[in-house]
Amino acid sequence: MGQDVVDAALEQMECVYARPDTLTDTRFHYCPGCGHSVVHRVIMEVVQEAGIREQTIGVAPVGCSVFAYNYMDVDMQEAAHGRASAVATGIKRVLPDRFVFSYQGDGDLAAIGTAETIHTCNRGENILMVFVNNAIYGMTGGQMAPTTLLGMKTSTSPAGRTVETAGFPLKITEMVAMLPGTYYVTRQSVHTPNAVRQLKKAITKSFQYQKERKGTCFIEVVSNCPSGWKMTPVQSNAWLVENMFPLYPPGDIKAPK
Amino acid sequence: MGQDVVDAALEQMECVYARPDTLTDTRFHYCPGCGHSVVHRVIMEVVQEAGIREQTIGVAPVGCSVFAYNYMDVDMQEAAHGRASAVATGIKRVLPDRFVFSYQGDGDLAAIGTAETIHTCNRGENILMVFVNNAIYGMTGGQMAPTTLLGMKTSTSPAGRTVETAGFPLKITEMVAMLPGTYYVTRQSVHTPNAVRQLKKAITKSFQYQKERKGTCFIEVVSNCPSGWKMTPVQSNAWLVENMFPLYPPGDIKAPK
Amino acid sequence: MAKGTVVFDIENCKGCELCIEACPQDSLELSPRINAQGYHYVVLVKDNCTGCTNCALVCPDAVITVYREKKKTRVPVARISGVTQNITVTIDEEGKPS
Amino acid sequence: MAKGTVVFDIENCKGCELCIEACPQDSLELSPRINAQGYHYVVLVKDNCTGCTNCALVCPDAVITVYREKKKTRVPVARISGVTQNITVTIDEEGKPS
Amino acid sequence: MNDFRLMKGNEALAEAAISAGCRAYFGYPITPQSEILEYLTDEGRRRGMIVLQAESEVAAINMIYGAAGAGARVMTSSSSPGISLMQEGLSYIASAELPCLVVNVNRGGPGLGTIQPAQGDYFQATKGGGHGDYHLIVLAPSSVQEMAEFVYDGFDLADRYRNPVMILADGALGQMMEKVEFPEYRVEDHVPPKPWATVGKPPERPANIITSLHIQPEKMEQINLRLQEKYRVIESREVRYEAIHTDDAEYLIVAYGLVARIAHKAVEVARAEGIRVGLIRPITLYPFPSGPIRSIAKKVAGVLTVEMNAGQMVEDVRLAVNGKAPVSFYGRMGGVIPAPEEIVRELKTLAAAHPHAQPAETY
Amino acid sequence: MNDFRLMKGNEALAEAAISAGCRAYFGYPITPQSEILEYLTDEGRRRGMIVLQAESEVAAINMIYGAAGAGARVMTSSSSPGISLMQEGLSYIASAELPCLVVNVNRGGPGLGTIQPAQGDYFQATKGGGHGDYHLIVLAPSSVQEMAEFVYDGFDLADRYRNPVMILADGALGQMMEKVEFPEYRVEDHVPPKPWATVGKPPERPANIITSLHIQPEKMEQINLRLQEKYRVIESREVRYEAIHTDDAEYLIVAYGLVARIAHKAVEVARAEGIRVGLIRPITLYPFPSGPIRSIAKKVAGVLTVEMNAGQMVEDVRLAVNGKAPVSFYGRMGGVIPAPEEIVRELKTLAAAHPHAQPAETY
Amino acid sequence: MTHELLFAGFGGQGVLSMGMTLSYAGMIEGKEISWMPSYGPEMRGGTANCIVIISDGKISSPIISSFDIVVALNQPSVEKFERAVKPGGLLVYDSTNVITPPTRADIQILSVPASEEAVKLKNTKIMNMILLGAILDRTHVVAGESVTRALRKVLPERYHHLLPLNEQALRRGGELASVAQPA
Amino acid sequence: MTHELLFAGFGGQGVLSMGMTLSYAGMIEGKEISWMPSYGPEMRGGTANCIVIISDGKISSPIISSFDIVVALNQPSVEKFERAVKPGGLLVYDSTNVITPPTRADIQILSVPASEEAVKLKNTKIMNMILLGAILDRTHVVAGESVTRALRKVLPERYHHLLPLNEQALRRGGELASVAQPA
Ligand SMILES: Cc1ncc(C[n+]2csc(CCOP(=O)(O)OP(=O)(O)O)c2C)c(N)n1
Ligand SMILES: Cc1ncc(C[n+]2csc(CCOP(=O)(O)OP(=O)(O)O)c2C)c(N)n1
Ligand code: SF4
Ligand code: SF4
Ligand code: SF4
Ligand code: SF4
Ligand code: SF4
Ligand code: SF4
Ligand SMILES: [Mg+2]
Ligand SMILES: [Mg+2]
Repeated sequence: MGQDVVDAALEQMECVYARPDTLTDTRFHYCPGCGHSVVHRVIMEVVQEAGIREQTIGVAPVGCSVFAYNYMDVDMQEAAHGRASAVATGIKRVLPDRFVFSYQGDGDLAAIGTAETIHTCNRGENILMVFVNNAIYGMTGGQMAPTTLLGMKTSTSPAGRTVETAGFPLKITEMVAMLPGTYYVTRQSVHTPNAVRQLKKAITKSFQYQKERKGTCFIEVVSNCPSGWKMTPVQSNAWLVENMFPLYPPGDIKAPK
Repeated sequence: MGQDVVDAALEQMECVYARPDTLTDTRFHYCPGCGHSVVHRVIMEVVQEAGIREQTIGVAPVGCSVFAYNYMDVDMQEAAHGRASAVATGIKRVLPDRFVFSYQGDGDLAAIGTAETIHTCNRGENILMVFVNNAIYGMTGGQMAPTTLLGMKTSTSPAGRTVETAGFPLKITEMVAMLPGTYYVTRQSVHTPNAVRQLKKAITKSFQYQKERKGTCFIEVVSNCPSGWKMTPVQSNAWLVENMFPLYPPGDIKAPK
Repeated sequence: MAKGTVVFDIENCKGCELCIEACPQDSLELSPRINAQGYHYVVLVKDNCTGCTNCALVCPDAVITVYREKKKTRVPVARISGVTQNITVTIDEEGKPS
Repeated sequence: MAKGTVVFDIENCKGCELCIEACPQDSLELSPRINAQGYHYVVLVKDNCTGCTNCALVCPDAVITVYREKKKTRVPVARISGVTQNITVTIDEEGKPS
Repeated sequence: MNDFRLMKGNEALAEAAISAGCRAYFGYPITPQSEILEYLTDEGRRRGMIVLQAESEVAAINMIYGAAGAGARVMTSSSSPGISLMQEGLSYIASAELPCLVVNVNRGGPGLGTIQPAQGDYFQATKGGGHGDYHLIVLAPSSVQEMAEFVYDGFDLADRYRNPVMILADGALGQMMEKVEFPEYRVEDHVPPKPWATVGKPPERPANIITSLHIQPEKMEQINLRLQEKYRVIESREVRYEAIHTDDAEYLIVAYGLVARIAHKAVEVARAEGIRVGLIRPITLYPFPSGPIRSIAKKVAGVLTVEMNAGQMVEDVRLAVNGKAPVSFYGRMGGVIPAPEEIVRELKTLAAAHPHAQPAETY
Repeated sequence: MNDFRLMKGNEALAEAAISAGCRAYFGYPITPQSEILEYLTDEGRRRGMIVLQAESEVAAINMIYGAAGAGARVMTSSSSPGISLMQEGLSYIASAELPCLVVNVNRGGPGLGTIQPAQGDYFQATKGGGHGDYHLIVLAPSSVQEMAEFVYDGFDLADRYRNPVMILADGALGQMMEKVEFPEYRVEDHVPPKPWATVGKPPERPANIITSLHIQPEKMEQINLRLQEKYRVIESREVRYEAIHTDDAEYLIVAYGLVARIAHKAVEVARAEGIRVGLIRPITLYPFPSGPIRSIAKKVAGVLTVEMNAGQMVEDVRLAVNGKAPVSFYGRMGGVIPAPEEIVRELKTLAAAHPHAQPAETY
Repeated sequence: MTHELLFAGFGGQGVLSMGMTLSYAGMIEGKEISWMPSYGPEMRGGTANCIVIISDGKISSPIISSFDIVVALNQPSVEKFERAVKPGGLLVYDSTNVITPPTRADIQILSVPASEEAVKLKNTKIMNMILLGAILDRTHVVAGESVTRALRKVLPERYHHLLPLNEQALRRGGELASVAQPA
Repeated sequence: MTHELLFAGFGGQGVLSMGMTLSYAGMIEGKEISWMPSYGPEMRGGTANCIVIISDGKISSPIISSFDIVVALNQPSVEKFERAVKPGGLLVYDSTNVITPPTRADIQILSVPASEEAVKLKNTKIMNMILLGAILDRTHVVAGESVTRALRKVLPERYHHLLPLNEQALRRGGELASVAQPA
């Protein structure tokens, strides 16, 4: 199909999907197939479609998504490792009518940031916490995360994670769901088009709840790390379904009626 | 009754209760009626009766019980605020056949030490964690704790704790019970003789489980703080039953069959 | 079935093949050629694209634009109210973003 | 009912009254006098003590020693095995420490 | 009675924060400064301030980062161990150039130490206890009045330079009551616009980003050069100190905070005995009044530095003096406060070793 | 091939830790030193070491406290932001006098900064980034070989003085591979008995208590005096440095770590051009080789300090020189490494301003 | 002129407010004031104290270790602080609560049955004001008038009905002091 | 004598092991060695590089910015590092992967169709050895013999059956270099 044919065809058509304006033009630095940028994009699609860009402030973590602010074209702050939810709390408390979201990996949110995560949720801060669980420390080169599966090999569990030395995979999402401060807690993924659609709905709802001051919304996204897992992106998605979902099943954990 | 009469009488009798040798002679620095020293004593009774003093290492927190090592006559370490379970982890990992227990208040264990608490339990460290919940920061003069009840007045919730500013009372014991690393999780108190007996049983079991390397044992003791609560000791115990127990009901939360 | 097509920003494609996997029509393939980043990029190889947006939804690098023959009208299903501007969340009933 | 008695280390009593509250026999009272720490201390005021240990169990300052007429034999109910010394946890069937 | 109030240092500081337009406070209790949080939860909230008791000092300093980045005047306070926990956050805040006020009511260390007054955190405050090259502006009050006054000044400096400011006090200053008078201060006149703050991106400007990450070393070096340039400006403009009896001084005492008051007493005692001694009290510990000290040092026979620590500021004094006079040190530690007589005694020892008659040479 | 191995600095350090009898490691990943944890989880565990990936640096340093207090040789490692988080713990460890080894593979700061090599944590390491008066013994390797060697020395020093020891390296030393040879080291000969450790109290001794709390200021002052006395002993006995071409030097360069190597190259270049320059490489940053620097400084026309920061060690150099010679500074920041030519250029600037002919006076 | 005082006793005996009342009185007289409480865990044991310095000039250290006047409300305070009185200084104590009296010969010692008197005045809380009255009789730290004005400041509005009682207590203290024999 | 080299390409092209093999070879010859990889998040983009210095004397900085030899395995590396070759130095690149060749006139440029040749040798992984062989033909950083001995060290035991193939690749690289025309 020549370029001229394409151009001609496009004139008859409407654009049904395009990169949202709320993403910058910067090329993502992520490894091929990495789920992080899908999550970035979906958040920005919701911000765009909801028309809340002028009211939205994001908080980036330390992790592979440390540069999230290079892509999401809204006002953002880069937090210290593990402290995104504390930073988001600081922002939201002084700007209570803005939409504030934090974005964190599993090391960030469930290891070093555990206390901040639990207490932000317990206070019911009116923010959206996005938690990308790829069961590994992507940025630092594939070390074990709190969410790493038993038996899973990482650079700090070379023989596979064992309970004896490293304990159990931490289901922090279930823990925060227990807290009365959280209003909406859900586990999503981005491994299929439908999963992406579901995630988008979850984010949309979360911003709506934030508007209504309902308390903390918490979205875990079970995601991949092809580099850390040493797989192709396609393999990683299959592996995710087979191995991550049994422990981290997608779906709402706590949802308002 | 004159002293001579007493002495004569005592000769006919056997001593059925005495201060255990595992407590030093040092006078407790606690306020009159404070539950901390009851918990100290009961731990030491078990250590004495189990004959494990030579194998026992305790970890004191920062809180009113910071001087626990002045009373419990076993080898002890004084941990930084919130880090008792990390310190205990360090000890236990290098001395796996010793009995190791940590002792913490609610500020220590459930505020600043939240991450250490969760992860120690999640790793299933073979230690006993004793958690004295008096719903207040006793040592620093009665500030709000994570476990402070809604409506409860403290020096940093002068109008009573509200959800809006401070969130909900944190039921961290229920949270750690969710973790597969914990083996035995129970909530006890020391406000009556029977409660004290129950606590003693719980501690005895916990050391037995530790011997068997079952994982983390976690005992919350719902206790009082007459000074912080601005009550007499007797009032404080009544208040505890009436106000603390509904939210923090005594009993086993997770117990082996 | 609707008639659609897709356009790729090939210089930013990383050849992860997730779009290929997601396409119900098997319309996509990796090019044997590489872009300046060293990646084999994706190309549309069949004329059966329905414009379903699946490929675009999963594309981590947001390099896919999808077109479809005009017909649908949008149904707003969610609304975040009260902010300064008009906000219309346009997710249609089947959950497809529009 | 068993006959018992209690002895107080009055200098370390803080007059918290928890033992008074706990005594099923109402045997205890605060002295009108104070000790060197400035606290009214507890005294046994009746001859009906059963040696039940209740007062001692709740005493935060571990200042109470309890005596009882000899009779019972101890029943070990728990044992922590395998440590260097003999360990016999001597909690009797009713849960009273002995 | 006039407008004076009798207040604890901690309370005076908290009251000043409210009237200086501090929008939000995030902090965690610790002796000897919990009254700040307590006063603010009560009186501060009543007057519209946002006050949050954080779950830890680590959380608190990162809340400060967020709130300062969102453009609010914000503050936290703690004491030594708690301030140690904030070091990562402070390095981030300094690097991201966020204005805020941090109060350290210093207690005796190291470790858990005591809760009594000390000055053992001087190095941490002035040299940067966190990683990398950065500076806090450090103000050292020596009375309850200054505990209040320096809050206004501190916020203004923070905003002017987009730099964290620390008030370094000690347990005694926090706990004692003295008379205090609050100045007139119109907040509107002092808080500058903050176009860099993350408040939501309108269409007409690029997104505001608060970050301390610049992964290319060359870029990070540029950031550092900019910071260093800012510090040079601060050093040239913002040095504050008090000089007492330095004109005719044959000996010089350097002391700050509470110790400066005691040293002042010692100066009076010594002068009564005929020793011509002067006192320099650094008010800004960073920027340090090196210039004034250097020029006085050239004229004196000896310099005595007194601190409630094992000898920290004395290094800055030595650097300032640079061999122009002998510098000796006297310190008490662990929460012990030196008495005026001890200082006089040290001074006499110094004077005996270095009588002024001796020709000016270097030591 | 002989017994040399080609290893990354991080790996060499980890390998040395295993053979130095390090019983346990607690740490949290961070670039550029995660290989230490990785090597130990693999090879260390295989050889019987206890290796635990902690949930954070805060947890790690407190696990170190516990394990060291229980009498084990223990170590942790991190890089700048992670080390900042350990400051409270380090102050506790120093105060409780627990021996342990802490490795900081310094990266560019402040804040999140870069992951490239830097020396911006000099102040934090040497002056005490935590609260209160304490010192770490700080060793600065400048090659992969020393990354290994200093581990043995570090553990021995820690045990000898019951004091935390820090190895302060930088990202390049951690990541680069060089030849390394491991010495013979019989652990039994080096680990002293630790009768103070909490291992369970036998009847014949009182309970062992590890604490840093001494609520009476007078008691805490005694603790501090004991610590200070220990530091004086360390200062008198443990100074280590390397002097190169200092005998006939007209100028002196002071540099440590990786920069010392580059400075060494610069010395060669400058000497080839006829400038008689020498180099002092401090190996112990605390205790600092003030004595050697002072005595050389007296004979030279100028001193140049080169660091990968904005000027930190230069303060210790100035304190040592104490006005006996002009001291200038050259630094690169944010992860940028200076080139030998830059140093030569700076040296020439210094030489032009202070030609040796000039009569010895003070600056 | 500088007066250095220490007030010590059990928590709850009104040690801190006694010092604070005096401080306010000093402030009313235009003096420089420093009031420094003991703080932190040492308060757990149930003891409390505060140092008050009232001076015409600048006050250097708020924490000092010897005093012109020590007021001891209980036995431990007598034991701990008797030696802290400057030679020639004054030690005032509540004789109701103190069994073993102080013994130094180089200081003035004033024994006041303050608790007993407070019981007579039907409010044990005002024991501290009785002692303050006694001090004012013996020394001239501030004028009695200033103290009554200070009380208005220190007492929260809702307790102002107790002002007359407090004034009565001050007077009673003065009376007791003036009749007391030197020990 | 000091040789300063840079190896750059995509991750997975064997950039780091290429440098490491050469480093081992240098060590075998008793030289001082420094091998310095790029590290951290910059690796996310999929690029990797390492600096190798082989010297008879002490090595100062392991991180340098100009090189005697640059080996570029892809287009971005050519673009980024062409300017980093010292005048008179050598730039070797894989012509299969590089569309726009380097243009500097003051350096030697050697174009080797390494990937193409690797395909011919039925193992794309050994592309890097072909390039290494080419370098050894053009320069004398180390002896070819040392590299074959080094391979034994670098390759894990289980891959030792690939040693002959690697040696073949080295030789092939040498051949290609010796026939290549100066650009
Ligand atoms: C205080 C501190 N400790 C450690 C690090 C190093 N570090 C950076 S990202 C990271 C973990 C990343 O893992 P995760 O949060 O799961 O994010 P991912 O990269 O997997 O998306 C770590 C340990 C740091 N930057 N700061
Ligand atoms: C890092 C640090 N932060 C704060 C403190 C001050 N502090 C000491 S104890 C304590 C809380 C005590 O409360 P809790 O743990 O509930 O113990 P309790 O006194 O009630 O038994 C606090 C905040 C400290 N010592 N260190
Ligand atoms: S390392 Fe893993 S998480 Fe990070 S960008 Fe690559 S694939 Fe994504
Ligand atoms: S303050 Fe509370 S917790 Fe502390 S000793 Fe007193 S009663 Fe007990
Ligand atoms: S829009 Fe649908 S049919 Fe068309 S290429 Fe993409 S996934 Fe295939
Ligand atoms: S999903 Fe996107 S990046 Fe991946 S191959 Fe397809 S177009 Fe390229
Ligand atoms: S032993 Fe029992 S009966 Fe006797 S005094 Fe105590 S509680 Fe009362
Ligand atoms: S319980 Fe103990 S301390 Fe309390 S009154 Fe009784 S004997 Fe005294
Ligand atoms: Mg992750
Ligand atoms: Mg508590």
